[in-house]
Amino acid sequence: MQAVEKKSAVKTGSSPKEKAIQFLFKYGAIALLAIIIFYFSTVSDAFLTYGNFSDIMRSISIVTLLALGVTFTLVVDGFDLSVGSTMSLSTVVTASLMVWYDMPLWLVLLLPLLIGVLAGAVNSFLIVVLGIPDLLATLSMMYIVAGLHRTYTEGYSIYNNMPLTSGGTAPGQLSEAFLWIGQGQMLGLPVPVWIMVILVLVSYLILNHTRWGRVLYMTGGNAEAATLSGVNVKKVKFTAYVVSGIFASMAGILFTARVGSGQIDAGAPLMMEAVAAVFVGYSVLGAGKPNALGTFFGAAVIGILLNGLTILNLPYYAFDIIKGGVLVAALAVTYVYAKKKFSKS
Amino acid sequence: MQAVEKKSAVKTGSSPKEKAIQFLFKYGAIALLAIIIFYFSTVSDAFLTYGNFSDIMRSISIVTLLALGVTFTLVVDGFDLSVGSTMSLSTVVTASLMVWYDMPLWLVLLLPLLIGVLAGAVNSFLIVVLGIPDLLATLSMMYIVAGLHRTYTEGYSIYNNMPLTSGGTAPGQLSEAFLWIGQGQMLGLPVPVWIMVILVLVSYLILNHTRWGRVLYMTGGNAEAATLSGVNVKKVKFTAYVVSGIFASMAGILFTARVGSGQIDAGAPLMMEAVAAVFVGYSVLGAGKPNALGTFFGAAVIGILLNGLTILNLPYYAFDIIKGGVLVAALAVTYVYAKKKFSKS
Amino acid sequence: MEHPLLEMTAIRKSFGNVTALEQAQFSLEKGEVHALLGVNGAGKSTLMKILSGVYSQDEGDIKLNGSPLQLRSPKEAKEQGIYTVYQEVDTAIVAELSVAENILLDTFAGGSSFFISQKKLYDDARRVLKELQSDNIAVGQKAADLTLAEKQLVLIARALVHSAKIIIFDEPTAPLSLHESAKLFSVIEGLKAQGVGCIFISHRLPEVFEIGDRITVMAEGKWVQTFDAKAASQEEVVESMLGAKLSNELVHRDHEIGAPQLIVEGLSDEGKLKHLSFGAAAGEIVGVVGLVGAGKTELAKALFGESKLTSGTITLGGRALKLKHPSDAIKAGIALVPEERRKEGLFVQESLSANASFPNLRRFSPKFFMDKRAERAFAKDIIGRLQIKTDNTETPLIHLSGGNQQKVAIGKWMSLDSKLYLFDEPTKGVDIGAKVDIFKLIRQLASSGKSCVYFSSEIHEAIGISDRILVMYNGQIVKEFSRQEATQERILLYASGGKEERSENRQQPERKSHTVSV
Amino acid sequence: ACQPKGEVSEEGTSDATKAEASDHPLAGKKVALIMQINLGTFSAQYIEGVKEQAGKFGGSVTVFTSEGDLAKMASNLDAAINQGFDAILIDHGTKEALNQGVEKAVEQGIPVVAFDAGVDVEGVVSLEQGDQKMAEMTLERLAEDSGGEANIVKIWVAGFAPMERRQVAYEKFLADNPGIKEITAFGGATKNTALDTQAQMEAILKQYPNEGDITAVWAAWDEFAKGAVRAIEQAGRTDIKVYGIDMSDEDLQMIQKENSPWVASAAVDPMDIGRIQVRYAYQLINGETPEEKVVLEPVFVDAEKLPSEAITTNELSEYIEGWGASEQGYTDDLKELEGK
Ligand SMILES: Nc1ncnc2c1ncn2[C@@H]1O[C@H](COP(=O)(O)OP(=O)(O)OP(=O)(O)O)[C@@H](O)[C@H]1O
Ligand SMILES: Nc1ncnc2c1ncn2[C@@H]1O[C@H](COP(=O)(O)OP(=O)(O)OP(=O)(O)O)[C@@H](O)[C@H]1O
Ligand SMILES: [Mg+2]
Ligand SMILES: [Mg+2]
Repeated sequence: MQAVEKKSAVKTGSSPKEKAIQFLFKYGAIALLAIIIFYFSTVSDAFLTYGNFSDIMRSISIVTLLALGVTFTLVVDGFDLSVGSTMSLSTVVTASLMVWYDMPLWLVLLLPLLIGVLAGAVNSFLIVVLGIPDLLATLSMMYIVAGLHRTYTEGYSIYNNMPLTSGGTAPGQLSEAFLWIGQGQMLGLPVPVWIMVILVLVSYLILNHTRWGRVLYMTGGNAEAATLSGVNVKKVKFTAYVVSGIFASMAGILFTARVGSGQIDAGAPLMMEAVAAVFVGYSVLGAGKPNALGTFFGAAVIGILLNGLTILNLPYYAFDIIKGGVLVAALAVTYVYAKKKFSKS
Repeated sequence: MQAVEKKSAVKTGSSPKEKAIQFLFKYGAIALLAIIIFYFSTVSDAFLTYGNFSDIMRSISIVTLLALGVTFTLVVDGFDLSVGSTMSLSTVVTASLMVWYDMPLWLVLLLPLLIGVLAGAVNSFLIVVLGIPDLLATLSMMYIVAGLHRTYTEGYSIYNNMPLTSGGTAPGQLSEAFLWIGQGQMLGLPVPVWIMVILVLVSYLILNHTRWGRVLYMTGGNAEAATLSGVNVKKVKFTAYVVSGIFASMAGILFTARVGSGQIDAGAPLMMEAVAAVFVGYSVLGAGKPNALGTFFGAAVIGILLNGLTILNLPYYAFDIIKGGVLVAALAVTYVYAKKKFSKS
Repeated sequence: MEHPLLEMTAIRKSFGNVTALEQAQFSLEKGEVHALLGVNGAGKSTLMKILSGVYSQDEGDIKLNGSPLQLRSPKEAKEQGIYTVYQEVDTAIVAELSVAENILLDTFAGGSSFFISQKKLYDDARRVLKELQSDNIAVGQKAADLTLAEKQLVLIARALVHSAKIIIFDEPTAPLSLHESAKLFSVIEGLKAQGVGCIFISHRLPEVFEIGDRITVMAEGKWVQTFDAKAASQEEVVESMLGAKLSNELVHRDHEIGAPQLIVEGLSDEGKLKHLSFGAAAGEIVGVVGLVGAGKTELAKALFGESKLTSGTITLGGRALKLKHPSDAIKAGIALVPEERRKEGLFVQESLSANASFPNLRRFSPKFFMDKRAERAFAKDIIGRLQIKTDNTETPLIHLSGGNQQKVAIGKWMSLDSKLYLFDEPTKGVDIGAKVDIFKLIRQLASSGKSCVYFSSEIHEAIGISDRILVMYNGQIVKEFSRQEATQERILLYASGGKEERSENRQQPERKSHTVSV
Repeated sequence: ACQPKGEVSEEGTSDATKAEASDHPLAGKKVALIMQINLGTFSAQYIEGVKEQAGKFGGSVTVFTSEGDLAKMASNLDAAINQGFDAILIDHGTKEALNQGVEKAVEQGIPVVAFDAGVDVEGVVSLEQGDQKMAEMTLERLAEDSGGEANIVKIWVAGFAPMERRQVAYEKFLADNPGIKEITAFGGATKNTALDTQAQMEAILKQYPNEGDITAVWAAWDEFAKGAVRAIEQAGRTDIKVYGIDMSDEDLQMIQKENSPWVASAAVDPMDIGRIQVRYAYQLINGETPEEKVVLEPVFVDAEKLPSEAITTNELSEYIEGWGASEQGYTDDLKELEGK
């Protein structure tokens, strides 16, 4: 009955082909990015400028936050499809707290985060307590939360001084202080970029250099072994989903501040993009697993590509081909390598 | 390495609670449907009429075709996120063959099917040969095919005698014979309903009563055992993805015929719905696994609910809550039962 | 002279740079049972997988009735009439399908009929099960609901469906009770009579002698010797397997047994365990033996807080424990080396140092951030202390051999100062050399005053290492032996539900040395 | 559902009208509204217009959602027919998808009024925005502001009938005004149109960094205009003006902002569209035969004419002539019905 333990055929790369694969696995993604940047900068002078790069960074900040949340759930071997909806809900709630209820800034920032916590908690209830597989549980939640956010606004987007269905106009406005979060500058960089960089670094530190990160990765690697090593796997999964919810609601807050209104369904299209960013991130520096820096890198690759392709005047409808192509390339490198490494002959 | 399958303490339901769960597992979904239908018919006289039901059936025909394809991939333990895009591509190609190129009907029906075959083949290449996990491979394909279909039409939807970018108008029109597929009637039932019913039955027969069906389920249940029994698992997976692609392109053809034009992005919103239908189908008659009749049932439950809820004049934006709720309920019944049954002491 | 039914000569097979087979050979006559023996990893299963078309050999020939044969897939082997009952039951059972479908699984891939009649399916399945005298198994139920033994029977039934020329039994009796084994043997007798050639792999020597006509021994992927089962003695065969006489060098103990440490009273859980009471003292090694399925693993996990108890108390070092989760057990000073180490004990994709530090992360992250240097130092220390063969603390464990992995699974508890160590089948799938190392380790722990409970179905090993032996049968402790009293026969008798009164006289204690299983 | 100040009753059917449900022949009618897309402020305001007018007539409205899916829209139309509504309103969609259902409705004597749906069935009233006119209005202003010489960016997307009508006007205009050159064009109707447009516009601005490279942006749809305006504002480019089409209440707030690059828009008040559509439906219910093709008069919204304090589209009529005050579709009978 014992497990068939298979040793890897080759431990250290030997044949040139193996070496090439290993090189690709480690530096392929970075090399690709360098080539892309080099190419675009030869095509357009406007591309390789400080201003353009700070714009690109700003444009990926929202999707990166969302993707960081997805990273956490993937680290514990989960999957969160509901982040897009949670972000949409947080977007309209944030705006409504100011526009409809004229609340102070701290509440405006706090309440959406609580919504994120709640969404994460419900997800983990479905997954951990009821035992519904992650993908399906969060798929259902995706529908439910999307429905809730539309019901909350009755289908309206929320903007300054909007007329209310009950007559009259809404009392509040998005405050300057709030808008600064999405549109302001600080020390020469847009505020959303600061937020993103800080959150990426914090996530990186937590995941790679702290006890918690270790527990998260190990739980994802082998939940059963983690349990028998004294980890409360349920709590860990719960935490990961709550973190994911919080990131989604932060993305929502940022979206509202960036756009200056509470757009309905803002998060839905970003979900797949966030997932793509995380998976492209797998291939960064040969991590082969979800990781915060990789996620940031993945989002950046996609953002830079889109920016460059617009400059090249590529029609918008071709962007998805490129996006999918990059994703396939990243996945192929990761998994072909993994297959070689842990090959079953 | 072997799975820890432990026997249920109790084989035949003994305690009332166990019995209740078992009953729910087997008949819960059907009971629910009966209650829903009964309730709606007390609310509105228009609900329980032949006309309304044949309309409901017609309205779910497209999503059911898509869902049947998803069922096949789930049976072999795969997952196809790209069906929506493949359907979109097939939709515009079908329309363009008539509108742009004035092709005969048989080609118009054949070429999109080939596209479905191709999409399935590429999916299985990524999954089987490169070893990219199903979800990720088909996610990338979702992007790529979506991009392709927009590039193909340059972002236009395709309709009779549309103006061409090159100047002039398109020579062709969607033919009457073709439109009959989506809008005609036969023996008192709409043609799409006939198509759906036939394909559901064929899928059911193949999956449950033929050798192929066993091979598919076997591969999904335990790929290693299947290999040892002489099944070529790669070929089987390949077949399943190709079948899924074919169903997606049939859905696309049907969509074109129903709508009378080649709408861009027609399939994207249907993908999640198809997946939901399949999972609701898990809980039908205690199958606990993907199955053709269950899929049809799942699509019908969702269709009937949506139809009935509009009668109730529930706000449209709340529908997704209901959809998600039904999905959670179905999943909870399936998985809570599974957990009870294989509970780890 | 007529050709033998099967002839395999000079077979070589390597996986990457691991050579599993080298100069292996094997032959089989019609109506013969030819047993294949060898220590773990000798290459028995690999040779049989070549014969059944799962792997193809790098070199060497296979002849069936004198004509050479290339087997490229399991399907081709089946077309030649070669069927296999695989060792790893779960690789061959499709849990979601019914018993009948599992029995007739092979007919689906290659069959010619398109539609499948459920009735015929069930009838065929019932007929075969009847042949096996196992028609108590309902053919309509899902295979997932079967016990391990029943699954094994289904696999055997699967081979009987066809008119086979050769049937390979790879450790079919491992999960079977004595009674079930006896039924299997009568089936094999029947097959012999029909002229079917049977290949029989087992680690239980007595049954090999009972059923086999010839015995071939393999070691390190090579053919060593072939015996006539009627003429050979068990000692000869064992010597041939190990390349040396079986030494009893393990049976040395030098440590003192101290005060009672663990006291278990009236323990029952929701599943198998019924009212168990026992104890273990400081410095004592208590063996818990029983056949597969007796409930040893359940007991180990119950002591580790993994399962819900319905009654009973656990006291450790005078403190009553309430264990809701393994983390409670770890805090109380209990360590568990689980049976399925790759699934339950280790993170095989992670490095040795990450594995070693995991149970006590706090020690390696005093200020929340991981102190990777301390972690590596500890990993080095473990490597040295347990003589783990690896060049690097950062290699993923998947690259280590099974024995070395098992040492890591033990070593990871060294960062905690546990009072009680639970070992669940720690030698499972481990080669002889590593086994000796592991026994030494357990000894060392005991000498330093720890209590050890050693769960095993390898009875002779348990006798070798334990100070005291408890026999489990069907979730209960049915007998306690001191080391002096314990013999393999007596233990086996209790372990299979028997009582000694009736049979004591027939069991000859001096046969102990004959009944060795490796 | 969580909006504050719920004093006024939430749905269109107010208590006042219910009381008279029995005595007027036109009271208590059930109206179905079949929409292709129903998210966003434009749609929400449009729905509100429909509900308001129907409420005033003592009727009730059921909204059928299609999430952009034409097949679902066709099914919803079938469902509405089955469920015995007194009138059916259609918002967007295509002729090919809807004609069959509309014919069935007409056969059964259910009045149908379509807005921008391209339906052509006898007896059905079709409303259409003056798309070409709106394009012309904004482009003419653009030419005027720039003195006939301009480098413009077009944001436009194919695939929607109104868009294509606007494109026709655009091309004609460029041909007639050689001084106005299109330097680049982009646009995509994604699920997050405004934000994606913003990111793309940022890239365009980087490509044309100098003052005067771009004179103006012409956005064929307000979602595009929104994105462009945000990109321009955040880049601090005061030299670029934005001209848009279709203005919702939300856009008004952006136009009114100080130094907004968005200087003009042309639109029909979405609430008015809803109101007018209901009026025609009631004419049909009442057995009248109104003209079958109704072109809604667009209104030109000029930023200069707006007051300095923030207003909503409800108050826009005070400043912009013709806004929110359309009397299209009224008959004496209807006035009387409303008056009661
Ligand atoms: N697929 C594989 N990849 C790499 N190595 C393998 C593979 N299969 C077997 N081996 C190695 O080949 C050797 C022989 O293994 P095999 O399973 O044939 O032994 P066995 O005699 O059946 O042992 P046991 O008694 O434990 O069943 C072992 O060293 C094993 O690790
Ligand atoms: N129905 C089953 N199907 C497959 N495997 C099973 C089944 N029941 C038990 N097993 C496996 O058999 C082994 C023994 O089961 P169990 O834990 O009940 O008894 P045990 O006394 O611990 O036996 P062991 O000698 O293996 O330690 C375990 O590895 C378990 O995973
Ligand atoms: Mg073996
Ligand atoms: Mg065990």
